[in-house]
Amino acid sequence: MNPTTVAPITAAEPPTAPSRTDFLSKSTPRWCPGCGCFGVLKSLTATYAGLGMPRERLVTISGIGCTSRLPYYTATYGFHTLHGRAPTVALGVKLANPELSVWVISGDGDALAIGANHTLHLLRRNPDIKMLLLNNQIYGLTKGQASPTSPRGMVTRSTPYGVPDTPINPVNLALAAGATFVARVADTDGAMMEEVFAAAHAHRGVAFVEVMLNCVTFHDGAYAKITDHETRDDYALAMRPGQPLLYGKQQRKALVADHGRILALPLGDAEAVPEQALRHDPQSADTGLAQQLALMGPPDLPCALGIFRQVQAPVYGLDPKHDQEA
Amino acid sequence: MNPTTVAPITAAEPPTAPSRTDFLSKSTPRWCPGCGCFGVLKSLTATYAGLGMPRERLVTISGIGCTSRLPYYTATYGFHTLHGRAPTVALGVKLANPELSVWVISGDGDALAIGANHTLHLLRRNPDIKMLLLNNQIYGLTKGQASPTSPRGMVTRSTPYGVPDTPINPVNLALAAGATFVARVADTDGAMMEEVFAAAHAHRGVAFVEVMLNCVTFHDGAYAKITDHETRDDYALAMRPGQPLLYGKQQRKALVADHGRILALPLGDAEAVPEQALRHDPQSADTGLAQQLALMGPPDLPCALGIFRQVQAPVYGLDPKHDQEA
Amino acid sequence: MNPADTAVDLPDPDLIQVQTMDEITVKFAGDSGDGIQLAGQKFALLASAAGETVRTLPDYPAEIRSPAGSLGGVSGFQVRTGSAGIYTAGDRIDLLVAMNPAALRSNLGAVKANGIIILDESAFTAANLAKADFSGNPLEDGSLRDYRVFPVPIGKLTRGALKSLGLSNKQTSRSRNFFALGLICWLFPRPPAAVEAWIAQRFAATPELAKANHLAFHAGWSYGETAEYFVNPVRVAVDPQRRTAGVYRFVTGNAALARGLVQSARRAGLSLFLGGYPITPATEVMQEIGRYRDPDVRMFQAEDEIAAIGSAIGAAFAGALGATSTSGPGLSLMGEFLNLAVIAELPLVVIDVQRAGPSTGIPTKSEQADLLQALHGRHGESPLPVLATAMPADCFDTVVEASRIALRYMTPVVVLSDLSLAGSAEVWREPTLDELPEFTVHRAAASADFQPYRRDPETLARPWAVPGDPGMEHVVGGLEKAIDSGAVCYQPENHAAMVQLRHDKVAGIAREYPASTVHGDADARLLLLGWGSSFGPIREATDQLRRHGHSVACLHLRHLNPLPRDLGELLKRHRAVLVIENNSGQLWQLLRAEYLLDLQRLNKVQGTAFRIAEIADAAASLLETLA
Amino acid sequence: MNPADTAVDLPDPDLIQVQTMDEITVKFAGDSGDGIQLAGQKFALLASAAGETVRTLPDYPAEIRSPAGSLGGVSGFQVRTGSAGIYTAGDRIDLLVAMNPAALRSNLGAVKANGIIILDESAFTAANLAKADFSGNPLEDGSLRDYRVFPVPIGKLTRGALKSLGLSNKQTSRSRNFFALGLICWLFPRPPAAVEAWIAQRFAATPELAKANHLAFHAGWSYGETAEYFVNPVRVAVDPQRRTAGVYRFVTGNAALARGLVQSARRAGLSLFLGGYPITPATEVMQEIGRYRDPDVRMFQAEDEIAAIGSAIGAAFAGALGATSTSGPGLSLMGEFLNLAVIAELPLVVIDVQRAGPSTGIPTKSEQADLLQALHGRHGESPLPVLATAMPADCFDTVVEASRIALRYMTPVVVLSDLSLAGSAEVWREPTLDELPEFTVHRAAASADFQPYRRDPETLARPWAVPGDPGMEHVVGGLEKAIDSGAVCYQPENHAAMVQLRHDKVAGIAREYPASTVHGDADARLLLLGWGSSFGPIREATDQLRRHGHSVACLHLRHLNPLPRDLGELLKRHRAVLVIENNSGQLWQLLRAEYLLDLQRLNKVQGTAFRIAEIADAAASLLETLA
Ligand SMILES: Cc1ncc(C[n+]2csc(CCOP(=O)(O)OP(=O)(O)O)c2C)c(N)n1
Ligand SMILES: Cc1ncc(C[n+]2csc(CCOP(=O)(O)OP(=O)(O)O)c2C)c(N)n1
Ligand code: SF4
Ligand code: SF4
Ligand SMILES: [Mg+2]
Ligand SMILES: [Mg+2]
Repeated sequence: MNPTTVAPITAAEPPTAPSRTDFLSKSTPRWCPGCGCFGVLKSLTATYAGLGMPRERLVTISGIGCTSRLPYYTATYGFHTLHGRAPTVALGVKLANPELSVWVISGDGDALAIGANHTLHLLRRNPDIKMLLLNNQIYGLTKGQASPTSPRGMVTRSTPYGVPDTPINPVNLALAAGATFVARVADTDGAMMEEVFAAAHAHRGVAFVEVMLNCVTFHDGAYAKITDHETRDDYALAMRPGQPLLYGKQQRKALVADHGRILALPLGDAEAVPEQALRHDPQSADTGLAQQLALMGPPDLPCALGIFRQVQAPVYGLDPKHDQEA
Repeated sequence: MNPTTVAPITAAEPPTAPSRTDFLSKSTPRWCPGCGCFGVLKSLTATYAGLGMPRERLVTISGIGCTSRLPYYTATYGFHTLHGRAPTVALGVKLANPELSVWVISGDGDALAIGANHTLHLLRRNPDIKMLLLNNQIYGLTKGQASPTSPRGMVTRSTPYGVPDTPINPVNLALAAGATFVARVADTDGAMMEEVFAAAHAHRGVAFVEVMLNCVTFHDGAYAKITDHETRDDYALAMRPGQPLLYGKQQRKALVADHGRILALPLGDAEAVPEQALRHDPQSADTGLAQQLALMGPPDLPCALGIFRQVQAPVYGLDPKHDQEA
Repeated sequence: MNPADTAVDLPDPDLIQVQTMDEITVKFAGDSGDGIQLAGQKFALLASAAGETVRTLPDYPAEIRSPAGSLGGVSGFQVRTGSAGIYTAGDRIDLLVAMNPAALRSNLGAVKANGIIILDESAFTAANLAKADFSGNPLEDGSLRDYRVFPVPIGKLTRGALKSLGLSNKQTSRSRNFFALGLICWLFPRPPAAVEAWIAQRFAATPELAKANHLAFHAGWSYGETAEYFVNPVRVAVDPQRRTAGVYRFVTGNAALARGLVQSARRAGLSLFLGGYPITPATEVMQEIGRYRDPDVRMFQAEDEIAAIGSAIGAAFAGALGATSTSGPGLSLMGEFLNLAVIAELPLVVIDVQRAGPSTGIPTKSEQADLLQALHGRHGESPLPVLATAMPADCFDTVVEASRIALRYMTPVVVLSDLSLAGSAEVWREPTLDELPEFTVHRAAASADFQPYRRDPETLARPWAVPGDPGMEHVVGGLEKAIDSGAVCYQPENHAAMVQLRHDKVAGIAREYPASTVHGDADARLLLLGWGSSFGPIREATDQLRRHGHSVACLHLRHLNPLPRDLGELLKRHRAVLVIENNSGQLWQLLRAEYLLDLQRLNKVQGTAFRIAEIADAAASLLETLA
Repeated sequence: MNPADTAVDLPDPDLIQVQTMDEITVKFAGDSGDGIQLAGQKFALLASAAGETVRTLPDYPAEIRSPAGSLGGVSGFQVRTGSAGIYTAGDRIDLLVAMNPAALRSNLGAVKANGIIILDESAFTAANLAKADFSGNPLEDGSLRDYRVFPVPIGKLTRGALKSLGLSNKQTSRSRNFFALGLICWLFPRPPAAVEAWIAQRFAATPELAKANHLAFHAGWSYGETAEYFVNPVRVAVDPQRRTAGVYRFVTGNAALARGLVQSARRAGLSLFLGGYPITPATEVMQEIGRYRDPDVRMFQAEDEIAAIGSAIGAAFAGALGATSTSGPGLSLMGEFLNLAVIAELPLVVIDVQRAGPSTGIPTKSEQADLLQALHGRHGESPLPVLATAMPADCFDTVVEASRIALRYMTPVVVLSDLSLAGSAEVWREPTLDELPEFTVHRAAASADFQPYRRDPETLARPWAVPGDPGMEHVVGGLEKAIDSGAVCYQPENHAAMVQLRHDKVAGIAREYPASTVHGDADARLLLLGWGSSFGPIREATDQLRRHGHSVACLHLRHLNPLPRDLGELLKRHRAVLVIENNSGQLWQLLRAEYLLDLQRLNKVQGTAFRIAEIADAAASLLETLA
């Protein structure tokens, strides 16, 4: 089994069910050939088709960036807003009409540089809005400047001597903001994207999904270790609720905690998964382990993929004047 | 010993040393009588006096709010900037002249509502700037609206039916942002303020200090459990590096971790502190425990005070073109 | 003039001769903890109940509380009451009630020569005098000789009256305002029973306080009756006004703005969404809306002004009437989003309650200097309608008009109010929903050839298809749009045409304005032209000048963009036009550019409204030069 | 006119007759992957080296890459070369090099009738034709009969030339631009050795590429020599220009802006701090500054535009020359901070490289529509100087002037450039530091009575005491300041006086301007008035009209606020004034308000600069009506 791919939802759909293409607009996407956005568009529209919601009740809202062009290519209602501001518009849409399914599409510059404040407050308020962060670790649309997720030292057009600061880890930040659903997927894994997007939709409250996105033009190969066929077994770990955290060829490496630090434990060929192996619990009240998993990554440890956290909390926008829950 | 008070720095100073009043301006503070700001002003000017820096090399920079009036009352250079924007101006000052000691004074609305983005990026960049967040859980200057730290359900002028969302925990957020020095103090404890402010100054990199501030006019008693003489033994825990985490009358309660959750363990009168008691390690590479301690508070657990984290990392603004460290 | 030699010695016999007055301006002033606002408001309500026309103006201390007794901590409430022709809270004070030395010092300059000053002599302690920067005691040093001063030991008498309750000094001193109110109510006179009933009701939750205030009020009243100071009560002469049946309320400008938004949405059959962020002096608009329990009236306190307007735009996209309220600094942050609303063509009302700028400026002082920003504070060619409010109750009507335009033309609209209207109040009968103008809402009906930017031929408004409407799914955004289809379009001629269309749509709004009405003779030699809160003083100055036989008229603009179509012609009818603004000449500049007319101007940028006399004097001198 | 019947059949004999031209406009166009910019730039540099005056204009595809061969993906580089009197990259194209059908389609409209088109016939495949929306093949269907078309199988020939290298098709196709460059270099002619040396140097790191490009270039050159198409090389007639000694550079507007900031700070003896945030078309300014290794030249990429300007203000407070660069949407976010800089009176240069608005608008198209925003995009009365750039190299001079004003008057200054200057380039000799004007820096000297707002009597600038300076500790901020002391002050008359002082300070800058110089007769019947990037076409239109005997002059404004003091008088000297802008009439509106003059206007809001002919035609018609 491929650790970065999880089984898609396979329930057979009646022949009259809407298909993915019903959710694609007539505009031809204008991304660079090979851009990771194509895969996201595909998975998102497939997810839309599977929600059982009519097209008009879906709203796709974005900021500005290559990735933020996505609403033009869906056949839902859409709003291509301002750089960094999609969460504010989305919240207004959702509060004005709670019946709508509202999706925010954002880039790493959009959501974490100019728009990080809105992202933070969206996540802490917990409205029933879904936000995808398409993280290519670069400003694509403006042709290659450093973003808040660009790794330290990276040379870009705006950092000829290397990025001088520590990147934001989007999943860690979302957890600290108190987001009730937090996940990470790779643009190459359509099946996992669809599964996670559908789970985000099903979640009652805010959902934040980081998509590791490859920008072929300005930062190609940023996630190669995690997504390439040759290396992904060793650098991608698909988390499963209740299951031990395993990865590697034949899942022969387990994560264990040692004095609060996470380590990889190689397992023998036939060795049973030991007791001490960490198990994934996205419903834990405590975000400590989730934050540690979020920070993990190559070269020492694998990058964790899947749902980090999924808990219930009062949903914002169910009017507090009328609904005692919120 | 009073757990919220720590011993002040007692080294006798030569008679010619500058005194606190040298760092006070001639303007009379215009805060409400009894406002917590008076105590902060006192401790900050005392700290300034103890730094051994000439007045002109100190710069006190604030946003807008009651608390942001503070620069007018110091005799240093000062900039009373715009609501939420003090970190941006401070960074410009520091980058233009790294010789200066730059202090940001901010309120909870200022730093965490309109200004949270700048706060976040200031902390992640790690310039050598000190930021005090005077958190009264309310908008004081505009006369009593909810802020991002107002507790859920609190009735304010802008939330007649109660605050509908989850407050931000400033220390937790600062830790997630990667701040290299993070602390929390109470406005009532001058000695601890002075000690922590001095440590912040000594730290090489960004320092973030949350001051729990009482607003007598619009949210009086917000921290009463933690600061009142009768209750503080049970609700305030002063953390000390390397020491076990103890509190309660005669320090007879210890914090322990059980399956990752923090619990209080009452100790017998003469009982030794058990092995399993958590010890404070502000230099831990892992912020997991610090974040758990940050989230702790009444009624079940005490509020942790002191320095949560203090680690070294490359300092921003040492020009990356010339200094290979950054 | 017959000033008392020393004001302290004896009650001035003049008082008797002024017992019946056409109008009177009373100011209550004291420490911000003295309950001044409450006493003043009650006095105003009583006057209004007596059929008088009432104008009020509160006067808060600077933004952070100052120590009790200090100059920075003085709070005031000015009430002017009289017949229908009054429009401001008064240039100068006839009767000042000063609860401490600081209140006296701050307001003395505004008291008329020979005016009456009632003051709490118990508060004239050495400490309080020092806090108010008095070197001597004005009660003793003759410095008040130009006024008729009545020192009353209000503090002492209140303590005495409340002795039976066994309260602390601090507690009794909280009732001093009721003593003062009692005294004033005797003086005018107002029915004490009504006040006593109100006290019982208002303090029902704290019977002890109710009792204390009742006793204090009663003591004040009795003091008036027994003290030899005041010989006769004052009566204000009133033209009996016929009031239409309906609910009357004492409404501040900010409350009227909030109410106007709510009723507009209801009239249009929509829900209202206001995204806001606190800022002086606009905060109450947001707070008022937050008090509704109606699920179709929603207030969202955002993390900043950008999020506030962004959420309002989102709500408008989703089919609500979107709104936001702020002041200058907030408006400066909203430019980018306002531009998005312009190009997305969504109905949005942006309220700017102006304060003195630039930058943080003077947050507690008034100004009308955001007009050019409202017009031009965005990059590119970005036209939108701008309206201004003139009086507290007019805030309601103006916001209704703004909402009507926003929906009918599918456009953001900026409403300019200001601090001097924000908190001042007047008695007002709210129109019923039926009485409001009709609203056009361009909700689109699904059709095979639906196009999100195909315009209504008359208004040039685009159709409003909102998420949830089947068959009309489309994407809006900030990139230039193709005519009709609304698709992204970079084509040069299309861009030029869209710039023109957006311009024409806004310009076309003026077609529907009612004819401009000049107050006074249509061919008066001098026209006084104003906008916003300068309405009151301009109107009264005009009336005053006309009473003195001058050929003056006035015109007040609600619509600042587009300007009324008949305005140019109208301006040319007068020998001179004086444009009167609390800024450095912003409307004046616009009118010069528009009509190439060499207009005169009168500007005041001092954080305070015009006094009637300032305008009347300037107009009179100008008239002389015309002669 | 003598159009070829079918362009394909035979080289047109006319070519021989145009061999020596006064000037020529060449456009290279192809897919964004085709290396068009590189080839175009090299060609321009060669022309410049030959002593010709060169103007260039790049033309990038819309912001996201489109599929290869599509219309959306076309990139272009236009070069006009000739004698000194040329100021634009040319209205229309004399010679188009089209590397694929999409490039042909996008540019055909701009090619002169009978103009030359060299195209890569290998790229005219069915697939590429379809991507460019051609139904037939223009090489075959006669649709190009009005042009002189020279199809060259560039792709095939390049592959052939590079065969020995054993590269893939994709790899060889990357050298097609060098083939084209070789052919054009033969045609004009340019010395091949210089190009070959440059290739060797530029691709030194990748010898394989160097080799390939060398071979392709050489093949192109040889093709010109051997193919029968081209009978004779073209020569451009040049007035030999005497160039002052110095370093000449081919500089874009954005690079000149960046360099201007750096040199200003150096001239003033200060460090430069630029806070920026990427945005088209301003990003290069920030990137250029980021490339300096000088510790006194610092670029900070902020989290947004608000932080960008905030950091620049902080740096200015700390004693640096503060700067930020952005485009319209960013400027819309900076209003609140600009206001702070106005009231704090700190030296700051804000560069707005304008693009087509409103809102996101058309990010890759040019416009001059942020003028009124620069003037009024802030709440309250908030005056600041505004300057505009006219040509790529003028960007340097204008920024130097802006920096000089910012420091001398202690004020933020807005510099308006635009997209059409941002990327277009000209050859320019940078002045040495000594040649720059003198800078006044008001650094304060400590004294017992230092006051942070006590002004220089001449300039009204306040002194600049910066953190680190002992004895002058003070606090600045956004609240209104007391005269001289700079303490917070809410006093009405002080506020009015400060508003006036800030106004007077900015207005006073105009005293120092040199006299305005009209190009042409001072009493011409018609004056063409412009600002910003419309300089080139206005200037050439004026010269053209004058050559045809019309009484026309032109005047170009660098200083838009305050306006030159002699401007009003100057405007009145002409029978008519035509104000020419790439917006809906913003300067026109300002001038009407200022001078009450009924000026004419010519506006174009199509995202593209004026063509010379558009201006000349409009002026000619206007002149007729004057007759
Ligand atoms: C206010 C504003 N500032 C700057 C820009 C320019 N801009 C457009 S997209 C972008 C960043 C894009 O980066 P990211 O969000 O990571 O999106 P990507 O293109 O990588 O998908 C910037 C800076 C803008 N459109 N608006
Ligand atoms: C752009 C802008 N928006 C709003 C305001 C109004 N305002 C001033 S202070 C403040 C909030 C104050 O709250 P906080 O930061 O917690 O400070 P405190 O007064 O409680 O110390 C607000 C909303 C402003 N000055 N500027
Ligand atoms: S620049 Fe990068 S992110 Fe943008 S479309 Fe191209 S590959 Fe995708
Ligand atoms: S309102 Fe609150 S925070 Fe502000 S000065 Fe008064 S007590 Fe302090
Ligand atoms: Mg990106
Ligand atoms: Mg606060």
